[in-house]
Amino acid sequence: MLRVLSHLGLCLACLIVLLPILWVLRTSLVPESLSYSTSILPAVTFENYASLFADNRFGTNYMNSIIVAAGSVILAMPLAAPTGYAFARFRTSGRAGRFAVLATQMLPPVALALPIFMLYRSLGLTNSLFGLTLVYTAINLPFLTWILMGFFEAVPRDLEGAAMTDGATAFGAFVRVVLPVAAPGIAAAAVLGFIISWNEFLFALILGGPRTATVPVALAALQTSNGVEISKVSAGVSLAILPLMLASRFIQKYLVQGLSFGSVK
Amino acid sequence: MLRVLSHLGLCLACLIVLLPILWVLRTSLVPESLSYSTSILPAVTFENYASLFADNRFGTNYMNSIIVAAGSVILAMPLAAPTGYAFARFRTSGRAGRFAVLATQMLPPVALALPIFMLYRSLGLTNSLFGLTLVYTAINLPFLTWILMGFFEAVPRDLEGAAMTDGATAFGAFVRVVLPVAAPGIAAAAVLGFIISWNEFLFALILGGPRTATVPVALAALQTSNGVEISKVSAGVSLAILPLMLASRFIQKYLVQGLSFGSVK
Amino acid sequence: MASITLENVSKDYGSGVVGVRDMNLTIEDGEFMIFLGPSGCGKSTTLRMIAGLEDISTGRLRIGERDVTRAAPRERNVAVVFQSYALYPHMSVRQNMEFGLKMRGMAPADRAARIEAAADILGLQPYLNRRPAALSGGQRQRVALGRAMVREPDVFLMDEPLSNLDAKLRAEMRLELIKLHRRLGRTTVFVTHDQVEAMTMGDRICIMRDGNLVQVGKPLEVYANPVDTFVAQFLASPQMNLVEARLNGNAGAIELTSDILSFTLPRFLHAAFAKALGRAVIFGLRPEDIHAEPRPGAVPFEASVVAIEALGMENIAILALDQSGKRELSARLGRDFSASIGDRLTFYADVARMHLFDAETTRAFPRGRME
Amino acid sequence: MASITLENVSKDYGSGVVGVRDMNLTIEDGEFMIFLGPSGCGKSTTLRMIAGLEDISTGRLRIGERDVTRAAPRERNVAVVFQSYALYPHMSVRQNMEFGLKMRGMAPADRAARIEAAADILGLQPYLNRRPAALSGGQRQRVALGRAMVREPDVFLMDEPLSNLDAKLRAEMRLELIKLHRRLGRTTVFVTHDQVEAMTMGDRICIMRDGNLVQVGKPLEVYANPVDTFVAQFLASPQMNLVEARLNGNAGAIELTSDILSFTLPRFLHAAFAKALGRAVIFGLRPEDIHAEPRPGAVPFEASVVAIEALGMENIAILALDQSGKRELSARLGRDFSASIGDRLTFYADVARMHLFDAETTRAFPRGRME
Repeated sequence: MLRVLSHLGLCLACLIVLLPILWVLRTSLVPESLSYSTSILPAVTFENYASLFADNRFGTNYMNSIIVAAGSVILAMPLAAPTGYAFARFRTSGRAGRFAVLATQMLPPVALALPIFMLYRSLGLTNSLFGLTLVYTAINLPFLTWILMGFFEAVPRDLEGAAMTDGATAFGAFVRVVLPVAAPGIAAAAVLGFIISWNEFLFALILGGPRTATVPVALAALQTSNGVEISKVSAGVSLAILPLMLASRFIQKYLVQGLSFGSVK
Repeated sequence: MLRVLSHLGLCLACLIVLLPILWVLRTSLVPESLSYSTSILPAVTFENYASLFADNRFGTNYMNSIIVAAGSVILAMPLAAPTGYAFARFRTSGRAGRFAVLATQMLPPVALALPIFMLYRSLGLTNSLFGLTLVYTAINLPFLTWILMGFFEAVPRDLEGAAMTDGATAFGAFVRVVLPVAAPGIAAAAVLGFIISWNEFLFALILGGPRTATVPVALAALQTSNGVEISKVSAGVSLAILPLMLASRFIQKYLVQGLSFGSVK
Repeated sequence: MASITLENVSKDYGSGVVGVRDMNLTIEDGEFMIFLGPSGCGKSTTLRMIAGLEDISTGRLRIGERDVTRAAPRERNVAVVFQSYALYPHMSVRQNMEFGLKMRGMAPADRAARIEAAADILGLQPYLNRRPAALSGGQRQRVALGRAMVREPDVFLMDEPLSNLDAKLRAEMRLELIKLHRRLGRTTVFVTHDQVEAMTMGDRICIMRDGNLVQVGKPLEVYANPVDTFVAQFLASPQMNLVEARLNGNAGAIELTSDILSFTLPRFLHAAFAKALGRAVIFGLRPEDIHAEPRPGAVPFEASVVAIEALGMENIAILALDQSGKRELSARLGRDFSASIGDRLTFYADVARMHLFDAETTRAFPRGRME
Repeated sequence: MASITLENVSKDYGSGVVGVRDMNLTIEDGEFMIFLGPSGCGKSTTLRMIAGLEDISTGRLRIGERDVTRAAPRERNVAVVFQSYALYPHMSVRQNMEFGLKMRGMAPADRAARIEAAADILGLQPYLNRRPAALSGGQRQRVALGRAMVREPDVFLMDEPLSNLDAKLRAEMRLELIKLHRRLGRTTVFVTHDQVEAMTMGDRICIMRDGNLVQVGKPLEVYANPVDTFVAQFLASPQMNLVEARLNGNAGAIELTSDILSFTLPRFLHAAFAKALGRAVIFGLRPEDIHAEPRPGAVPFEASVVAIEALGMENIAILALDQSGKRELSARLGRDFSASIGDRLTFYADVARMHLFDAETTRAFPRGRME
């Protein structure tokens, strides 16, 4: 009886947590005139989505976001993985101490905004997806390093020893044994980096132009000047969450492979 | 010989990484007229700092930042710790799967900006440090949960078993044994949360007013309208990094205690 | 008063994985009970179910008269000594021992008295203010024991507590634990996969395999009368030699025949093994029942020495019976035995001590008390 | 050709922590060398230095004629079998075995042939396409062994490879490893803390303690002539009994006196122990040299039975010599010995097999070959 009650309570709590996001989804599917109605689903239309792509060039924004978010992960990972690995293996000053090192790399982005803007203008990198990707790479690096460090620590050291006596160099052991074994962690870190870049607004606004605007910039634009276009905003937010959901499924794939370390009984 | 060369190379790399931040420090200590000079330290003055506090009310900004950053950690931690613990103990769907759950809580902040602004306005929470603290608490929660989960996973399960047979409830075992043992991890997570809140700009700008402006907002203000006051900005950035440095030392203190799990030989 | 009764206790992990299957066992008040078995046999799971650290899927568990099937660990008044020791790393040795007393609301003076007493017995006085990380493996083991002792629980549950110690310390602690049990007289459950611990420490042994209870009994009784070939082989090192054979004859003269050894059964075993007549059986003989010198009643046979494990205090010889070297027996011989590898010698099988198992079910034909 | 030579090899972890101190040892080509010692004695560190997985602080290491002190692990042509097995979890059994061959650039056909051969020997054929996670502990152990074998390295380095197996499997693998070594004839270093493995597997034992090499020799020689009380006690279970004593008399008649036992030394030991005359010594006697029945030359003494560890195949009796019960001896008695706890009986010490140590240095007075 207590069990049933507590499960009911937990379900209710889940609903409360999910309600805002469900309501956004609902609003994106309802004609604009009925946006503020209190009925759950008065009518269903895909017009908000269509208009978002037709009138607001949301397709370009979406593609831009995918390019910079994926690009920053692709650039950051080859740097973060060896760094995290080095941190995990040479345990100088302990876990928290290493975090302290990374923390100093996490400056207030707003303090970097202007210097980077000026630097980029002189280098001709403003209004460029590549330039934005580079900034996101720099932002991602300390976070990815930290996350990966945790996964690399979980890889038994003997595995490297085995690979090295089997004929691999230290780097070879890292690439051929440690990286594949830590694959689920790398996938998780990649998703985190993708989210950080996907969600970033400040640099996207400052360094971008109409051609290179990303999803957050587009969402902001929908909320300003001519009043809030709530239906389109809802459609945009729904689409913005989509890659996060897809990324989660991508991680699940690695889980299904059931890679446990399992080298000891 | 190779050893010496590689160490020289590493030192050079460190210098390159640290150069920007060292140059900011240098500029903050140089009279404004010499800011753009190329000499390393043409003169030393604390005037930039003094003027920052006198003319720009940077003291208020600083105090605001400390309140919201520390406050958000203090509010988020009691929620993140049990959540991270539950994730660590009931290993449903594996590490990456649990990350996927948290990832869905990491919506684009800009998508939340307007709803939260409207909600806050009707609740009278705009231009309030408490309101800003609440938003940062929500932003911090998924990150802190993820970080703490890793630390809780490293706590041997038998410790809880021992505490529970010794007479503690499941919650008692968590509070009296698991939490203290995971203390270094909690400190590291707290620093991360503090940094995230300390650096946040978008919500600080939207939800704040002159009275509640935080350091990032103040730094942005120094960079706009009337041209860039480079000396003051440098001083502000130097001060903005200060708490991160202090936090690192705070973590070190926990490390010195040398809390290793060491319950097996 | 603090007996432990398991009634049809099962642990089902779901999706077909069964940890413990339908276990029935009564551990008497004050008894020292050993759970023995290979890894994964369910012995630790059973101990954790008694402690309340693992849910019981079906069945009932009683400690004393109380049904504790669903009780929380803290309501059972048991103390667990973990294989990993599980000392609280952030507390001193004294605080480690004090924790359980504090949680039960004991007055500070009483707590101190109990800790002093336990520290005296275990020789922990010099270490009371140290953290576990500053102790050696053996000292940590003692702290774990002390933490359990001060609580004066109804039941001690020990999960391979000696397996992280080296051989010397392990032998010492084995004796100390036996003495401690005699002094305290508390019901104790001791999980191990070490047959020496099993034979020497317990009042009774409970042997498990694949989640099933296979045999319960006094150590020497189980040793003398294993219920099946698994117990016969598991409870000794080197293991019992097993040879496929066949029993022929009549009540007057029973003949055992196998590829390697054939002999007439001693008369006093006729009654016990008569029902195996004409069936495929497995003939079992322990390594210590093969001798290098003749003895009365022992059956001579020829074998080549394949290997000698010289332990200093004795020699274990591996003997090949046929040319292929496929059929091997091990023999536990005196320390004075010496031979070269390849020597073909005569050995003597003390068949009066033989065991007999059904070849199909691997169950023993009980031979009754060993002569 | 593939001998291993350590010259003054040390491992210094800095800040005063020394892992291995100034070690000198030559392991002959084809030899099976055991490193034995308690945990933390430096035996695994030494093995890892030979493998190249741990830097050598000072000293030189040669494998065959080649100085490999600073060589990378892959340049040493050694194979390591880890205690944790360290199988690559993302590769099948076949890929695990293939990895080392691939890294050395062997042609696919040759790789396949080697893997087939090793899998046949180790009985791994049915598992070649499985992942390590889908194997039992014993199977993983075989894969780890197979991965080392296919490489046909100059040297096998094994770091407690059997310690994760249960007693039955461990005994089986012990014999298999010995046979494998005979078949392959490769230099092998085997680290263990198990005295049975040490006594039975190796050509020689190297006993370490606190980073120092204490004694090297053939197992039975070390057993018969331990250089100090540490080796005397470490190499057997139950341990050698040690009693503080004093030697008095002259070359004609040497008398050993202690609180518990006093006797005249057998004549043939006079020469060996004469230099201990008048000094404080430690008298050592192994448990198997105390008997329950009289034998020629054995010295009778009275003792109370404190405990009996009945192992089935034998009985270990703990005997108290004085009233306090403080001075205890253990005696390894036949399986037919029976007595009640507390019985005061006469036992017989076979003093011809006694050992003698300097009380101050704990070093043995060498007694030469055991009679």
